[in-house]
Amino acid sequence: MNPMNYIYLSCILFSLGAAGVLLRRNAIVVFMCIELMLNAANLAFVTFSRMNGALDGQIVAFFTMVVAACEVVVGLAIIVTIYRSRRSASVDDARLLRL
Amino acid sequence: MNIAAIIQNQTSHAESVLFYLLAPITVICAVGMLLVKKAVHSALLLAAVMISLAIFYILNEAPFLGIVQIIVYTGAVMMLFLFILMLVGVDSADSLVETIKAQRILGIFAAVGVGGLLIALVSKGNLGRPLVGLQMANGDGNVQGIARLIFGQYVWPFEVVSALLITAALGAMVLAHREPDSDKKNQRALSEERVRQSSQPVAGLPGPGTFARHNAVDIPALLPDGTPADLSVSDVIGARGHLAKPGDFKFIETTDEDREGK
Amino acid sequence: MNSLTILGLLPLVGSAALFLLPKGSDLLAKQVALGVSIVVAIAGLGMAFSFDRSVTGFQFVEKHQWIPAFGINYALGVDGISLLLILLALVLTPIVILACWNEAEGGRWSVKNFFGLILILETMIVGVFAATDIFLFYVFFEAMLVPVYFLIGGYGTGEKAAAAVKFLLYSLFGGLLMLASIIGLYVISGNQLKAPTFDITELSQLSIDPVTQRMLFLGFFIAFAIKAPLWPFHTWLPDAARAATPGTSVLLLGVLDKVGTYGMIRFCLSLFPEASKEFGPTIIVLSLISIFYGAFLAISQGTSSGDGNIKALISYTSISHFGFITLGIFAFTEQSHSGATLYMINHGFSTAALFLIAGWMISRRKSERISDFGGLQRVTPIMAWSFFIAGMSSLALPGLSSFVSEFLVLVGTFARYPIPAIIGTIGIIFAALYILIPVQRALHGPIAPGNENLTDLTLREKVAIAPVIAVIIFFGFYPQPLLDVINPAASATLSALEITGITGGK
Amino acid sequence: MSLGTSSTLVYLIAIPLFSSAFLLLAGRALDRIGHLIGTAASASSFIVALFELNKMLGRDGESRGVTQHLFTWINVGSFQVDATLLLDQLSICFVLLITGVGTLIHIYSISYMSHDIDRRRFFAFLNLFIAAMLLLVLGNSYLNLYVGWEGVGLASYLLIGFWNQKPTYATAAKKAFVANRVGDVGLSLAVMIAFVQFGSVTFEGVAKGIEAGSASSTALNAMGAAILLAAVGKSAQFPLQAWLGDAMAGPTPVSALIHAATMVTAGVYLISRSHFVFDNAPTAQLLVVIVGAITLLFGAVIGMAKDDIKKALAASTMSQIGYMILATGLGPAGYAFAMMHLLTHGFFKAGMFLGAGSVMHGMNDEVDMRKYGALRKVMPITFATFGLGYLAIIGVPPFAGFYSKDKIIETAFNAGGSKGIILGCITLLGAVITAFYMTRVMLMTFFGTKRWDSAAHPHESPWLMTIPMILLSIGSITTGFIFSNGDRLKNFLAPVVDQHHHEHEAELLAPMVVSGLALLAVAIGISIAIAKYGRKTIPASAPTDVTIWTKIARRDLLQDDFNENVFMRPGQSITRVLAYLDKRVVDGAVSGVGAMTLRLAGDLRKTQTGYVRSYALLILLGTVAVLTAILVVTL
Repeated sequence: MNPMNYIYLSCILFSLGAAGVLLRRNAIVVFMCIELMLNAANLAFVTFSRMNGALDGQIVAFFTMVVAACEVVVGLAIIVTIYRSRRSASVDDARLLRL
Repeated sequence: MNIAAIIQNQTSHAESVLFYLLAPITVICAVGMLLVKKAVHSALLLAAVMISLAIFYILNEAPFLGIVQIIVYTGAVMMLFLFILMLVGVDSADSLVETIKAQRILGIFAAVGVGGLLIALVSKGNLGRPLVGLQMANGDGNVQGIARLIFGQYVWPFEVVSALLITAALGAMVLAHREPDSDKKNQRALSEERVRQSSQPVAGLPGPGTFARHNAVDIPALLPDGTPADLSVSDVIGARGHLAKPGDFKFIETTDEDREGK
Repeated sequence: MNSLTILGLLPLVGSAALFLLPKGSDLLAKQVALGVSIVVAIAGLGMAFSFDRSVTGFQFVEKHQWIPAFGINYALGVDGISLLLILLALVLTPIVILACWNEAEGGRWSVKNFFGLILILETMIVGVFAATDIFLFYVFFEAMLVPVYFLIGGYGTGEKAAAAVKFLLYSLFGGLLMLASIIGLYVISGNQLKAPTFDITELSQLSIDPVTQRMLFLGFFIAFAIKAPLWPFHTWLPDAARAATPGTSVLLLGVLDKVGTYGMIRFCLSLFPEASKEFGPTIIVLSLISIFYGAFLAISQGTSSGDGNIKALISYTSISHFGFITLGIFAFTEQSHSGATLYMINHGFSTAALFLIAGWMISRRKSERISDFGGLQRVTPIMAWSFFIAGMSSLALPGLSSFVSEFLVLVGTFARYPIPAIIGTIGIIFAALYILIPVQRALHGPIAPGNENLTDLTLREKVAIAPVIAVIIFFGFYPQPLLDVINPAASATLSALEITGITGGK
Repeated sequence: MSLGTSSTLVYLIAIPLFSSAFLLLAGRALDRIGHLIGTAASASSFIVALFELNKMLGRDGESRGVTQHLFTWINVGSFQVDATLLLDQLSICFVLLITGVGTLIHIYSISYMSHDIDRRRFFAFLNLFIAAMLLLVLGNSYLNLYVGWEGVGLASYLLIGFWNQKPTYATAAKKAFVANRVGDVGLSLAVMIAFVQFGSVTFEGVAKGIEAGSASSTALNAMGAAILLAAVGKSAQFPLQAWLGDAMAGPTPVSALIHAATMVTAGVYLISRSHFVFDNAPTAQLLVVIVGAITLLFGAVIGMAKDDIKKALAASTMSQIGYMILATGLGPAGYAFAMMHLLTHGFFKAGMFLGAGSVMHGMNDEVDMRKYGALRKVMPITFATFGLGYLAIIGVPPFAGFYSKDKIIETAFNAGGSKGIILGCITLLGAVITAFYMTRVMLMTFFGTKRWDSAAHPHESPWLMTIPMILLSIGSITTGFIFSNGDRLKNFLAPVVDQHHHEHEAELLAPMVVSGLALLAVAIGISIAIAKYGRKTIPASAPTDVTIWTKIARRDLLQDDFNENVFMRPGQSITRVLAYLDKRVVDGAVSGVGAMTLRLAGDLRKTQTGYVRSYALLILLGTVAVLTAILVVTL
């Protein structure tokens, strides 16, 4: 098997995540889809690391995980805050970007 | 380890089998994540995807990351998601009817486009590249290799990221924390408030049966003028119609015969 | 002490002192501002006396590295033209401060800020005229807009915010075109010289191919034409003048707009001689249009029965005058060039006088409409006659300063382009109309209702206007001291153009 | 011709100039004695002028001119103009006329303006006028002359509008200034042509340049035409004559000094001074003659129809200057006669204006002659002086006008060919009309029956007013004889204006015949006037049942209607259209760009739905685009 298959899988997962971000309205699900995209990227990093014989890809994937964890923490806190005031976790309800 | 293994372009058969087994499951789970209505189901499907990704990491000679993936993602992050889902309401189902014009078609088009283009570009970019493998790099063990890099070359980013983690924790606390609407009331304020609300008796409600002939819970207390005080009995009793009237227990000069007649 | 830097920094220091003053010390602020500006004016005049008239090229040169990576220098220096324009600014500033003593009351910000902004503006003006590094010039050119913007928007009347924004947008638009040209020049200099540079003396040595030269020329020219302002880039001026306080208008029309015509001489002609010659006839046509257009619109302000606005009228006359200046610049003769430069100075003073007196009239009558005035000659004779003299200078009456310059422009133009000169000469008839109509309406006639109790000029106002009128009359009869300074610079510009001199006579 | 120098010329100008400035700046403090200072300044100038005349007569003919270099005025490259004064035979005539008549009018004004609260200012302006007019005639170059030229225009403006509280007077002043400015354009152009052609703007330099033949005849004709335009504006000649009638809004002494004796004759001075141009520019010279001939008749016709005594006199001035301009157009022979007529006219017309002022003074400032009548008994001195002026202007011998006008008619006839006959006839016709309308003025004012307003109490004017009138009338009796006796003035001026043409041209008619014709013309004019106005009583208001021609003449031959319809109305329309276009088109274009940007932004704003998912979609679509681009590039 060619390790490129991992990369293709990563691409598919990434675009599935992206589609989820675009199509789902529940903020928590949107968040999960973002996680999926990050994970897809991580898979690519890990695979490239193996293909190139250097651990740097794994390091980057490691950092990505840490940053993703941070992001989840803050993001979920924001969702909670918004939910508290609006009683809704739909991203379409928070339209403050529009004047 | 031999040179041939290093420059081989193929992975082992066992790995192939595992991949072909797991990859469809992963994709199906990811697709299902998009399609299911309930957020909890999405979370469970995502957890499945992450676990299979952890296996892929291990297959890709990154056991450390695979473990971390399971601990951090499936363990911690997904747990967080579930907690939040609990806060928001587990059964909050998402309507899958699209409300923004053309969003669904364009979104699918864009997602498919990105996926297709990425695959096309990546496959073009890889033509004839050999697989190096991590046998050399993982010579002292994967964890050791990663540790050498993290605490060597990448120590500065590592420190920065740790600062980021702390900041994120603080940020979450600040965001989730709710300031009380007003200062906490002290005893003085409370009692003043009570006195101002003239409809409420200052010294608590009168007990049932006070000054009445009987002290059962359904007997209202009597006010000085002899009228019953409704506040002294529970509303429930009144609502059920079990409330006794003061007249029911009129004082009657009873004689011994009467008592005995009863 | 012959340092342009110190000269330029003095007002800035003064303005910093003003901003540091405690709230409410308005009178002290005014006194400090007046004192500083007078000191600067005296220092400037002192410098002028040590200016060597026999030397062509820049004097009082200073050069320090500023951004060595891009070859940008902090380089200052003056020749005859810029020296006189700096002096014009330095002399007018104390006059404006004195004349507009109470103008800042009722503005959006405090009184001390008003005078602080005027002093900052003075610094910018010195910088813009003294800069010999083209990048430095650009910096001053744009920075100058900031105090003016706040002076109009914060202390003006009527639609001040709109006028300030319009002024800013027009100027920025021109400035950006110029920036593009400056960068273009820089790149070309990098190709042709050892190292890319912004020094105008070095840049004028470049040989640029015709097409590029045309583009770069237009970038500079449009910026300056907006500033000058030349038809059809003029429409910001009447609005700005209508909204600005009279003092601001004096600095704006009297000094700032000269940056436009100064820039045409300093940059357009010396950097792009071929393109200048090529576009010369077109610009002369635009100048002629400006002359008549400004005159007609000024007349329309004067004759319109209701809403003729005296400030707008003066600004339109300036458009006409700037037409003469650009006509002189692009006629490429010694006379027209010296005349155009002299015109800048003279126009500064005559417009200053007109605006200041118009401002006093407006502040007394509480109206800017010409039709609200009438019979001022009887009620406030000194004010009326001062306005009259300023007006006569504006219509270029011989014996007053503007005449010499206007005539030099025309005679110089005639030597090369007879027909435009004849057409331009006809403009002086309309000059008579646009001055005499407001004079008749505001100063003559029976005393109009509401004018009966106006007070004549106070001592402060007399002290402010007297030097301006003295200058107007003195240089009308004896312009030679100015011409002696201008002539070498003007002929240096022309010789750089390598035009076979048509100077008249055989 | 090397000229001597004199260090005293500057005082001629400086004295009245400083007096004027002093009077203006001193303020009300000098109200009591301002008029005396002004008169003294004018008189001092006159004394300096006499002193200069005395020195001049002490030198021989060719070197009588003197110059005084004051300072370098403008020096740019080859364009060099010095402030230099030149006093020669031509200038001295003017200097004496200006300062002499000017002083008399100053004296007259002391009394005439005694009740005006602005008398000090009036004298300041009169002094300013004297200074400017002296500068005009003393400048040695066209540009110096130009300064005086506009200076007198300014003084004229200020004095016409002296009573500018009346809006019509203010308008009259403005009209005069603007008409003069049209002329100034001509002078400007003349200076430019002179500079470009000869490299010099001094009279001497231009003359030398022409002598050296450095200019084409086209250039010379153009320069001549430009000079003529200047003269036409200043001297109220056709077609720029319209301002003079309105200029009568000024106080009468002003009309006498500026709009009769001196300023309006500046055009004649300019043409005479530029004789070297016209002598070599036949086309321009012909134009001069045509302008003179038209104006001569034009003014005369207007004069016949005017009931306002000052306007009638103004029309007469226009006509008389037409004579002078015509004479200057006749070449070397004419200059001296033009000058002679100018000088005699200065005396008699100034005298008549002062007389008119005196009448108005007595009649509560009434100017309508139909409200006069029979004034000769109550104003004997005025009648006598006015009458002498009248005799002089119509050309009755031996009064001044006879000599000077007769010479012009004679020269006109001698111009040669059909041109001579036409011009001669025109001048004779002019003489007839002059006699007619002047007799009309005399009859309506001093003879006939009283038609005064009930409030009028006519009386003779005080001696301060009568003495200048008497002196001027003496001038109108004697000057003609003095000047023409033995061609004294002609010979005096010859070195300046007649340097190269000493040959005598053939005479068409003998001088005696011309004189006879002229006298006949005068007699015809007088008899018609007597027949029409002397016999019957004159109605107190102008009859309205008159022919269309009379109506046209009363409307100044439609000159104002013409200007209004041809220049003013279209000008106003252009102004309005431009003002509209400026707002809508020029500014509109810029505002339009702004509005368009706003609108575009408004439309684009709608894409900003506020849905995070829309933004995300756009980002992703952008990614697709970038990836496609990469793919396309790498293919």
